[in-house]
Amino acid sequence: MQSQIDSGAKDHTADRPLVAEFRAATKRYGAVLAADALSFGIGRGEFLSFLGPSGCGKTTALRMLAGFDPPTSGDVYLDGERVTDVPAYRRPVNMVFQHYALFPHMTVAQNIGYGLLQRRPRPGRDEVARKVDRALDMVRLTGFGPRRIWEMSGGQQQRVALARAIVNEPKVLLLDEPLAALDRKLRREMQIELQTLQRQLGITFVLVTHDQEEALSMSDRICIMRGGRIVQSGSPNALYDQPVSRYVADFVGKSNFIDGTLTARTATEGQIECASGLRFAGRVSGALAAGARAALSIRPEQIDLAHSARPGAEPVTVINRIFLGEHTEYLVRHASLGDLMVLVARQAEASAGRFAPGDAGFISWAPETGLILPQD
Amino acid sequence: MQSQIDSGAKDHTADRPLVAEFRAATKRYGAVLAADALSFGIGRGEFLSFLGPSGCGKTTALRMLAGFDPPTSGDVYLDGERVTDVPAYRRPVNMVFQHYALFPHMTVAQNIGYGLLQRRPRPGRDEVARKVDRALDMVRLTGFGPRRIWEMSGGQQQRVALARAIVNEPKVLLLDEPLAALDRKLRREMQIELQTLQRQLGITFVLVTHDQEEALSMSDRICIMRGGRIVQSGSPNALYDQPVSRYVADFVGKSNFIDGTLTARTATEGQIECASGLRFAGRVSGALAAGARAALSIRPEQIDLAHSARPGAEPVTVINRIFLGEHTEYLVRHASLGDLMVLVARQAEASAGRFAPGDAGFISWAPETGLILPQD
Amino acid sequence: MQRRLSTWLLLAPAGLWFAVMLVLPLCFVVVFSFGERAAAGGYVPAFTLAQYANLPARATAFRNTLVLAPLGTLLSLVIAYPLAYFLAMRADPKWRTLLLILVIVPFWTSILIRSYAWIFILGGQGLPAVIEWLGFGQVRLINTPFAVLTGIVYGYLPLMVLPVYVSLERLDKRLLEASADLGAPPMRSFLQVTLPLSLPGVATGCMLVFILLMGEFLIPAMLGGGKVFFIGNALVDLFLQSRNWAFGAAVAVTLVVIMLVTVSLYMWLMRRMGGVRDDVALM
Amino acid sequence: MQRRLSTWLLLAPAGLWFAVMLVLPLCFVVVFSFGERAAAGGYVPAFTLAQYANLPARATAFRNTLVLAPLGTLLSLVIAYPLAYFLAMRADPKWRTLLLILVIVPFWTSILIRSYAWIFILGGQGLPAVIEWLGFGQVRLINTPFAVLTGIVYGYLPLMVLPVYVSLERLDKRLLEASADLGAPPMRSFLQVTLPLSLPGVATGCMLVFILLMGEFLIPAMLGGGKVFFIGNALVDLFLQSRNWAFGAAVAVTLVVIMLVTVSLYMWLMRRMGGVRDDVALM
Repeated sequence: MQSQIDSGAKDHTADRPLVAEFRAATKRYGAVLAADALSFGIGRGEFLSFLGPSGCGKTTALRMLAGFDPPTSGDVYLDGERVTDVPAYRRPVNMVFQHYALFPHMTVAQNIGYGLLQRRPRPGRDEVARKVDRALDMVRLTGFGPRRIWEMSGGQQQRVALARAIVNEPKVLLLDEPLAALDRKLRREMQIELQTLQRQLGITFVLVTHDQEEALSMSDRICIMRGGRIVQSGSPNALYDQPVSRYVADFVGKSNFIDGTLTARTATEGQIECASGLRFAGRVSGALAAGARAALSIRPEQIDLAHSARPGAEPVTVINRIFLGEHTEYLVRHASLGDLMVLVARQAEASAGRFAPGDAGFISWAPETGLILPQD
Repeated sequence: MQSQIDSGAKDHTADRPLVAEFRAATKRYGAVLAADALSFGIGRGEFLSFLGPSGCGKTTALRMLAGFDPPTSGDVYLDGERVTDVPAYRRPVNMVFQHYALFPHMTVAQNIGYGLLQRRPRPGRDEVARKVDRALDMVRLTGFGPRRIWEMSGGQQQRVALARAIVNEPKVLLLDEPLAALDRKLRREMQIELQTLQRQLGITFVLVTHDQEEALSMSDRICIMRGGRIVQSGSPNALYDQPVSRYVADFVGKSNFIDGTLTARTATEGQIECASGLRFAGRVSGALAAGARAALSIRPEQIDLAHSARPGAEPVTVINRIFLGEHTEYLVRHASLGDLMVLVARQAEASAGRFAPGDAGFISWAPETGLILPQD
Repeated sequence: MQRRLSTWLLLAPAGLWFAVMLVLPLCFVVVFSFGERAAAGGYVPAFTLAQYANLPARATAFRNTLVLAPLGTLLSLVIAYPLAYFLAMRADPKWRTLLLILVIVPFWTSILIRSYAWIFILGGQGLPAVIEWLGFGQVRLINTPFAVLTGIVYGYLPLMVLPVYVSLERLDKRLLEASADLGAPPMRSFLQVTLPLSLPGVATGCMLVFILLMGEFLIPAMLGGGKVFFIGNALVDLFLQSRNWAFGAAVAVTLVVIMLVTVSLYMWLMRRMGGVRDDVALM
Repeated sequence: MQRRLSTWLLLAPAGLWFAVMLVLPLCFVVVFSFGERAAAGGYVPAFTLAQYANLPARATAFRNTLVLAPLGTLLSLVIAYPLAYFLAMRADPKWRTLLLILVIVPFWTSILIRSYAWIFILGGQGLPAVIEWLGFGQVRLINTPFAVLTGIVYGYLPLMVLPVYVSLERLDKRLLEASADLGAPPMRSFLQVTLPLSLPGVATGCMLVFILLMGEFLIPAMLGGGKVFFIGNALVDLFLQSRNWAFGAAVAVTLVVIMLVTVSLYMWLMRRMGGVRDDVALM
């Protein structure tokens, strides 16, 4: 299953020297296999994300890198050195914790300076103060040093946690769902800030998240995980356009799936037949053989919803309409295909006219936008 | 400021008999004016939302309707009857609380049956059980009656709270940020469910939220609030397309704003001049006079980002690129206009080619998509 | 390695403590309870159930304790609940802390001093004198079960108020709004929501007061005179005065068993009420 | 209207309680402290400061209390902290509840029974006999400050363990991971994170034990013989035996004042440490 489909020179790990590497790293908690012989490298200066639902092993991978949980077998390398048994406090990596884990009994400046003061020989007061101030500037919290942690808002605490990690100039910065506790608007702002910061500092960022938008929007490369293994890794564009399985297509972006059997295929094209007898063409790649169970994936924005029938269009009933500003989301019901989601851009809806729940309509899509994927 | 711009027959309150009405309802908490002489009606069967930031008075309005906080002056009417001094337990309205406020010492069925058992004469056991079961069916929790509250997930608790309210067949159902505690995916599902349920039951829904997507996606009509007053009310489409002020445009959907002075105007068109001397044309409506401070609002999806210069296009530098699947969000910087957000649809980006941070580009938009609004 | 050592250094005092503090004294007492009284007082090793057979000799003390301890607990609860309710739900938050301090401070001053005031109030020259002067005839209050109950309620009220207050204060006030919203008037909201949700606090308070009352000896000694004896008084007598250690140990073992049964019952109840963590329930 | 009435019904017992329970006894004691001793014992009304002038007569009791109470508190803390730490941070969660019960249960059995074991252990036939047999010469343990301290630590340890345990158990364990992640080895993480964050629990435990020790009289009476007197013993003597009520009241008032000062200091400290709510701090 472990395959890499990358597109665009920037996304190739091979271009960068490795800053961290897993070699057959396995982690068991009792009977649970949290990481299943993970082997992959992280390039210097890369923004890498582990994406998957809870329990997929993404947090375990991060914790093995941080040094909190040593692997049951296999090894972890940092900067070419084997660190499998090196405890967390001796590793040159830092973490931004999910709920920040800021020290409540210290000021903002004391929190940020904490890591610097653990170094031996201990750096001078002035040096610490200077570095703390620079870190505060960097996260746009200039002058907030003497504040207490509980006086800071959620977004500000997030930035303190970030400053506390980057002030140590770690080889790798680990981010454990860093934006989960923020509300939508702040989250979007922090996404831009994190991306900008990463480019400025040139530090390797490793992000763990279950939120696909977060992963898509910030990463150079995403590893989709499942059951302790990496199912697919590649650039956001590559994952979105060329998922290797239904699981990946479902996790990266929204998609409609039509289940059936692959009846015929060439190198790049194939045809799927549903239980109801309907047949649809689509692109197909990989080792999927004719006769195999498969699913046709069509992104909601690829479907065209029209008032009048056209050749090849399927009749549907509109169930629900959600106005979202720049586009409108329709839920439509097909007699045999079930419920499908259709995204209509604002201009398109303005010209074609809108639908109300209960209206009849016809959906169609270009065959090359459909993707036939293995069921898994 | 209180103006109503409505579009579409369905959105007009005048079409429906009123089920609730505020008449100059004012609420003070000490020196704070939480509701400032609110006067408006709620139509029977309507899905109405109060939208605004925290402290805008939206929750106060809901609590005056529920009977928790009587207005300091003015009146509240329910179904034509004056209920200003009627305590909450005698009003035929029910509320879905922000964090559900389910009774932890009761089962799911006991929670749902609670309201029925408060009626005098007390209904029979069988009748209560039958109604509870029907409510459970309605929120798709059939068979969950004997469960304890803490055994239910967040989304399930949300539906129990909903069932507990609708089982009483209230005249008005009040929803206080009902989806705030759910994660993104569940929230979207519940939005569709709530909308569908409201259509099925025909009950009037009044929703309070600070989340514009929630309000836009579910409501027939939205009241934008600020400082205890209603700034604008209308259908989601109307608010999105014809905001009366910069405040509304900023709150409903994302928008870019260019500040300046209105230099000339006709009935529907005008021109704004920035501090830097740049001039832009745009639609203008309302009482804005030439010479007044104004802001030009352009939605991110209306801006075209191109690699080569065109007449009227402005040169910008790309600061950040966020891939979001069906579209890509660019942050671009203009020498005098500052940072602007541009939303490029997937197909458009595929044909025009993408930009990387640091690239130069040119932005332009159709003059009729720009909206000149009062600063406020 | 370093980790192992520190774990052992931490384990050592814990293990020692458990052995010395709990197991050893209990073993002593259990062993003693099977022994015999020395002629000059004290203890002679033996293995006999005679001391347990002799328990009925102290039946009055057991009866007094087993009647007055639950009764005192109940009375404390009846008086403490409205007070805790007022503090948690009605009192101005500005004054709440002060009022709470006023409830607790007396508990921190010696029980001796506090009980003494009651000897005076309930004694011949106190309340009975007032009652006689009012023409209601002669009454005796001091050295009666009534006096002991008064002292008990007075002494243990803060211990009852606190857990009830905490459970009421933690009660999510929106539940009461939800109850009103669903049509329940204030009194029914109290009975259906507030009261059931404060039961863990009530149980903890009752448990605390009851357990401590079972070992009480000072209040019966001061306010009950020689008339109202508790098991605690029997123990003082047997260990310190008559020096019948073996019989005293048998009484002590019986008391400990009664308490353990009560605690187990309480833990089981709290667990059934659900959601309450053991360590919280214990406090 | 209905609301008003119920508020008053709730206020009434609260107000009455405050008056009867707190103000009245305190007034009695304060008034008594300005009076004189009757010839046959008891109290004669007067207004004199003679009783306060006479306080130095009980200087030994004050000195013992003011030295041994803080010392006993400190010793309890030193022994309780590692135990609480072990329970909260190292003990298997499966066993934690059981271990916690084992810590608390002895506290629920009569202090009398428990102290008595120590009379035996520290008495001539106990530990000193063993020490002599081992050839370390004769030592006397019973009726010394050492014996009193032993009894104090033994009796009050659970009260110290619980608040420290609670503060350690509530400590966000991810803070320790954050500390390690930032380069602090375990010992430094303990000193820089665990210890400061457990201080509120330490303060509460110390406060609780100290306040109760100030009023203690049973342990000094049993393990200190006639040699190590506390203020509590002086009060027993003055009220119950010598019946010098006026002088007893003066001693009591002094004790209450010392306690109030300590409590105020503690409240002020907790407030400065910040974030701890008053009612929690009080418990």
